[in-house]
Amino acid sequence: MQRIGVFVCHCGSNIAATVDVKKVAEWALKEPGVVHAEDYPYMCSEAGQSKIQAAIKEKNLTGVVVCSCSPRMHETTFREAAERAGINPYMVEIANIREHCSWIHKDMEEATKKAVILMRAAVAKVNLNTPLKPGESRVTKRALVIGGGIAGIQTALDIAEAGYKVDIVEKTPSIGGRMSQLDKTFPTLDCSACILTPKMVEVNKHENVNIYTYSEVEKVSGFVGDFTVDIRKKARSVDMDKCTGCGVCQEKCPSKKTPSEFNRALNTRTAIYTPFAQAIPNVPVIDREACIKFKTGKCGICEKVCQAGAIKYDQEDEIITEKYGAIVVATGFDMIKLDNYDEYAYSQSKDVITSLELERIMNAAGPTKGHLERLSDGKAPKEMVFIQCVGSRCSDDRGKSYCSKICCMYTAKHAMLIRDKYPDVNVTVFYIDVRTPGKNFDEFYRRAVEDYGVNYIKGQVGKVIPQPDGKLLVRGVDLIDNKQILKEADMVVLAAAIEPNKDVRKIATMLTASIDTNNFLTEAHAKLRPVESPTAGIFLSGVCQGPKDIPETVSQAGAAAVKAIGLLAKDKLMTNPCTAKPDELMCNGCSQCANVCPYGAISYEVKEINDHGVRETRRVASVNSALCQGCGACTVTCPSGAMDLQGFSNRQILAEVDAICR
Amino acid sequence: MSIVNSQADKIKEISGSNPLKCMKCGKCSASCPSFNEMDIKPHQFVSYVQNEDIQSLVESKSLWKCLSCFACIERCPRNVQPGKLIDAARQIVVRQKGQDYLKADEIPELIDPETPQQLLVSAFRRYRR
Amino acid sequence: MSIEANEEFKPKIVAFCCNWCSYAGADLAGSSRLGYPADVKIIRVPCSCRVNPMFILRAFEKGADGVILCGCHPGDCHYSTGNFYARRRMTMLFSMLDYIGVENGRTRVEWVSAAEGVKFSTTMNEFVEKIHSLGKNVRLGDLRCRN
Amino acid sequence: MKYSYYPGCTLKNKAKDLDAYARASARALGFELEEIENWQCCGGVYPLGSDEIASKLSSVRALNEAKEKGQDLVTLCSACHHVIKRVNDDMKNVEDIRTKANNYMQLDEPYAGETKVLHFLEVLRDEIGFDKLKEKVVNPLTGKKIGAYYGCLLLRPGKILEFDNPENPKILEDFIRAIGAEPVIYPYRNECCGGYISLKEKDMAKNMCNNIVDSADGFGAEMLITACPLCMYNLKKSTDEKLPVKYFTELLAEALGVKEEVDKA
Amino acid sequence: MQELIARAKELLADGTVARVIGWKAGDLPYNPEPAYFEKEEDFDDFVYNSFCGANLSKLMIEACKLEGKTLVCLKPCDTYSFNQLLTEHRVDRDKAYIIGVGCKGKLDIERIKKQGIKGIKSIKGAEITDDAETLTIDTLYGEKTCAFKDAMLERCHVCKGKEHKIYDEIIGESKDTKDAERFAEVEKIEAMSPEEKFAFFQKELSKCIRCNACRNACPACSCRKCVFDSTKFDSQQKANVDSFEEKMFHIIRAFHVAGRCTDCGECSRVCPQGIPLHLFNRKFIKDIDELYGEYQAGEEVVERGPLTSYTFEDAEPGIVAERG
Repeated sequence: MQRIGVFVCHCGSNIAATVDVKKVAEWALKEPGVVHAEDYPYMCSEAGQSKIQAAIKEKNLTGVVVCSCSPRMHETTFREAAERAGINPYMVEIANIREHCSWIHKDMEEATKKAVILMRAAVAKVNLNTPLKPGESRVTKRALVIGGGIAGIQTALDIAEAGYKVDIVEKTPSIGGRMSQLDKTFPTLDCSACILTPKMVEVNKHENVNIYTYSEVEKVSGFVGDFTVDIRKKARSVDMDKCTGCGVCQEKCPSKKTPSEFNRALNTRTAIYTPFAQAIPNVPVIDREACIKFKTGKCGICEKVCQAGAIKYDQEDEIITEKYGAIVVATGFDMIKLDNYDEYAYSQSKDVITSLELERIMNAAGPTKGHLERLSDGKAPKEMVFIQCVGSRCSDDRGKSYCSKICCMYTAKHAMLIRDKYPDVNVTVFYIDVRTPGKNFDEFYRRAVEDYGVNYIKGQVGKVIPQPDGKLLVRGVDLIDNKQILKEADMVVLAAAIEPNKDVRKIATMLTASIDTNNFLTEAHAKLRPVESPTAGIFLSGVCQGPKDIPETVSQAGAAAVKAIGLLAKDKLMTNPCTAKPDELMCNGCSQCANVCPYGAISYEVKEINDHGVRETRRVASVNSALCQGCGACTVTCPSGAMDLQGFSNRQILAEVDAICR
Repeated sequence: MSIVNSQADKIKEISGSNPLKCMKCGKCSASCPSFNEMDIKPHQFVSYVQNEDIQSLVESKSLWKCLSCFACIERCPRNVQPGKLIDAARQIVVRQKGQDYLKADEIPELIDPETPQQLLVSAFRRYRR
Repeated sequence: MSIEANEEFKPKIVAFCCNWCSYAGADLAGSSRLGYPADVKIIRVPCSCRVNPMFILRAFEKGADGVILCGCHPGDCHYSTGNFYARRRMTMLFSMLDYIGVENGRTRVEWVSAAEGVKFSTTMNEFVEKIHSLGKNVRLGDLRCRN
Repeated sequence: MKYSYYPGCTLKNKAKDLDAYARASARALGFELEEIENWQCCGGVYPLGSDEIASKLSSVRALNEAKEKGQDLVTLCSACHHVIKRVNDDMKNVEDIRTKANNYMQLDEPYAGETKVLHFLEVLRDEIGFDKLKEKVVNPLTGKKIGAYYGCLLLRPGKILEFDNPENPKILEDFIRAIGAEPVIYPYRNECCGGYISLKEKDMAKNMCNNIVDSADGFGAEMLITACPLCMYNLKKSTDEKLPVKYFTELLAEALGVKEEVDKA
Repeated sequence: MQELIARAKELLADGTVARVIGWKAGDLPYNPEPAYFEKEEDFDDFVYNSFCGANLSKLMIEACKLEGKTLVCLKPCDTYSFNQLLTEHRVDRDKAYIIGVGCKGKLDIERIKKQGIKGIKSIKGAEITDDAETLTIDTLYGEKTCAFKDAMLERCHVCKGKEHKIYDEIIGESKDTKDAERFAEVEKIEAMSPEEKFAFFQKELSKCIRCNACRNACPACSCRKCVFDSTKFDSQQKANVDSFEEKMFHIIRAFHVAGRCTDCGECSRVCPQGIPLHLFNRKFIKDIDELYGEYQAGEEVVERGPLTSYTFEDAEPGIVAERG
């Protein structure tokens, strides 16, 4: 029989305001095995923990139940406290009477009753707990960063600087990401390329960093400290070692009609291309779908003009398998498609553009060489209208429910830059709210209004009406004046919502990292563990976790790196002792459990079994506890119930069921 | 208080729309073809219901200027659908005896030989009980 | 079942939640103060695939009026594939319970992610309401081999 | 192919010829419109109130008759289409309305939105196909620059009507191409003409219609077509016919070479 | 039968096999039972006739642990069970010598008795060589007749076919006796209201005396130690466990063999109370066929059964409520 202590936490008033904690402790004493019960305002505090430790020693407790917040919060705290007092940490169970009780119920009597039942279930479980000992697993001292934008670059640099090897996997032909497409950055109006390219160069030449561009993660297996990843290095059709980056092939390539991804399809590129001048690596790829040689077999001009002999039409995709201790996701974002917003005439007029397209137009390396002009007729605009929140903050099913966070600031930036460079252009911004929480952000926005005379109108636009003369009639509302406004504009810029990169779902599935309804990766704790995924060993960097601007992205990238470094710095990890364990006397050796094990942790051996004196040689299951992650799939598949899960055994769960239904 | 309350609730019930979802972006008013004819603008309709000032709404000219063209309903990013609120207010008026906006005796002078039946039928539906 | 009887009826509802998604979703419902009836009691399991049909039958035999299993969305299982097996097992079990005449509303599977506090709360509210409409579970308790 | 057909009030009275053009065209294209027996007026506008039941019953009757015949229900007028399609959606998805309406109707088998509601244009697009229509055209309207006027009721709310992209539709333009003419796209094609408001607020309607016609004119349209008799009336009446306004069935009949036989009859 | 005996003796004599598993005559003309034959004289009792319904494949689990090969007589439907046992590594193919014995349908004495035929002394027409359509039964009260078909076991009416799925040699001819829809009974129950369903099963299951005959006969229910006999699923309150088992026994049993049950029908055949236990198993088979694609356990040796595999698009458990 266990000697159990029950400790009921008030959590200040978080629990005590709704649950009669004294009564829970009182009732606990009536439960079988319970020899001690008390309540305390903050069980997780030093003093609270001491109370638990004192009781363990004084009353010779063998098991502990803490009625408190979610085990996801403080299970470890209490288990460690118990361990310090000399009992096995796995003899501690938590009854979640905060998140699952006091916070969701209003009626004190009802909540107290429920808390008592949750306490009983935990006591019933602890009565059946057995001491468990964690195993150890090794840590591969290498990190993988998925995505080579500013988030991925920063994370990789920070990990590399700490002395660990890092691989970056980037899907496109060059690292640089979205930031490389930007012209200037807020709130200081730095040139984006000027601050990004040095980082790109640095990461490229760092001895600890290895970059796979034009590559994708194909398969992930293993677990924290010991991931095995297959990376598909797509055929570049160009030998990276031989290419000198002279660019002649691109000049001579006759296939010039492919929309340029880098320039948001505002102009075209050749079939053999580097996305932009500062690309790293400065080695082109052949887009096989556009290449005449690949389509018809004729052409081969690039091969002829390449003096280095770097063109390799027969190059094939390569699969690289590598082991990693930690994985950082930095897959970034894209703008939403505007198919659902035809009232803004995006698909009907070339002069209605997105903000990212405007970035390319404003950029000296962009389709108009940095001249602000209408894409329809090349004329300089006189009136420009910016529309905010296109697809952000929507609760219909057309857009996204969240605020994209960066639009207010980049629109102020665009407005300011245009007014600065083209003082005769009038700029009007239709906004719902201007959101500027950030250092020097509101000042920046105010400068746009006060120093640059940008006309901010509070109200949305209902429709953009292309006119026969090529102008755009913008029908909006001024909510302050309570007037409908008809404004003739030459260009309209839409602040389209941002959304996580399309590939993130696939990647999250491979990593078994959870993802929210908007396809942002979920953090382990919204406030306290914002750069970790709930899946151990997976870290989050940049917009893949939620909308962010550059400074925030860089901070988070650094934070993710620190978390990864903290993991890589360990030589060994304690493994979860809640693993599956077969009862060899009962095992039939039928292999059903091995069929459902996702980790290949179950094997079979033929061995001599001594069943109460009867010796028999037969086939039985055996679990590799270093591989087993404790999901329990095998336990249910096992027809005889020979396979059980330590820490969540059949008897323990049934005891909880019985306690709840009592 | 209770009467006012029940009228606001009635409007919410008839319209099936929740004015609390409004984020006050004004896209309804920016889309409304009758905006200039209205004394209470579509986006204000939402606030009036929120604030339970139903008396102003039932006395408003706007009730009879709304075209039910569904532009605000189509474009509202928050699913508030001001057009439905306006129609609900109109229903409250026309459901009261003698409150019809269109009287039978004024019809002859409003129509011409080409007036389609559809026009009369529609106007009757919107304006009368 | 009369309305009066319904008012007194306090159903016993067991919710099995996987540790990674649904239990966290329930925590989020809690920290967001999204209420649901106290009749629901949650048992934490590592994965939906840990839930043996025996557990559910046991709950019913012990007097539960409804049992719900929540796990990660298909494809998002922390252990990659656990919920796929759980899905087949539960489909089979529910079908069998339906076959022997237990109202099929008494069992439910819902996929709730760690970010779906709202869904967790809505699901539990719906489920409790459903159990209320079905009333007390008498059938499974009575299904005996011997009279 | 046989469809149940709901002609609606205007097309059976003031605009009989437009209905006749549609039927003749249907015959030429190889399908038949079987008029619902004893159909009642749809009411012209969809009752928005969630508590409106009685005003939806005429639509339910028509829908149920089509269901009993196992036919899809075809409409020709945008207003009828709008009302019937939305009532059908209510019957399918809104339990309260479905229950109450069925209680009133006392049908042998309750109606729950089973019937598929098609606008005549949808039949042309989805069932016949504009390519096929093009092949059947004998008098292509070559060279004619036509602006399509959609109005509100065919398109909005897009989620329920599911007719076309509500902000950038193309079905009428495709239709215009199919009959050999050239579509003129202008931004006011889905702005309201004023609808029923033209009865009492003639100035408002005038203003709106002029915006539409001016916009179409500005983009070079020589003619407008509509799929709603009220839009047609408003556009004609309120703009002194700056541009000719026709119903799409008239042009269809003309292109298919059946207009004369209708006009003679 | 004589050919079978001769061949078995031959294989014993030349040392190919160390023993034979077959059927020996019982004390009544209609109750032969499974038996081991190791010496030539043992064969005096050997019998193979239409009352040899017992599925011998399960006996191979223990036989495979013995020295030398074991000859086992398997009817076509029994071979499915053997394959399933092979799938689950419960038997060793190398230690089995399978003679596929011919089968033209097996008889259910209860069905004969139900027709009012009592005091049975002998039955003609049940010998396997006969192609008799009619059984001639000599009773204390004179000679009675009964159509062979009317006396067949339920499972023979939904015969899986005359092919042996695994064998070393075949002796005797087989016949496909299927004359009913396999899922007809299940569908009939599915169509009932919940109240009717419950009443039906409550009535049937109330007859159960927990004799464990079904569990012992079932070739899929072959665990070394049954979950019902272990403490793995009990909590501290041992007293409650009995009633849990009592109430849920048949559901749990059926679930444990779901995806593995070959539908051999032994459970119903051996039930002394005549409970149609196969209706549970067959419901699972029907669901599996409908939801995850047609699957016949034991058709061949496979790695994964339907409950140890999945597809991304599998139906959600809610389908149970949706399909009504």
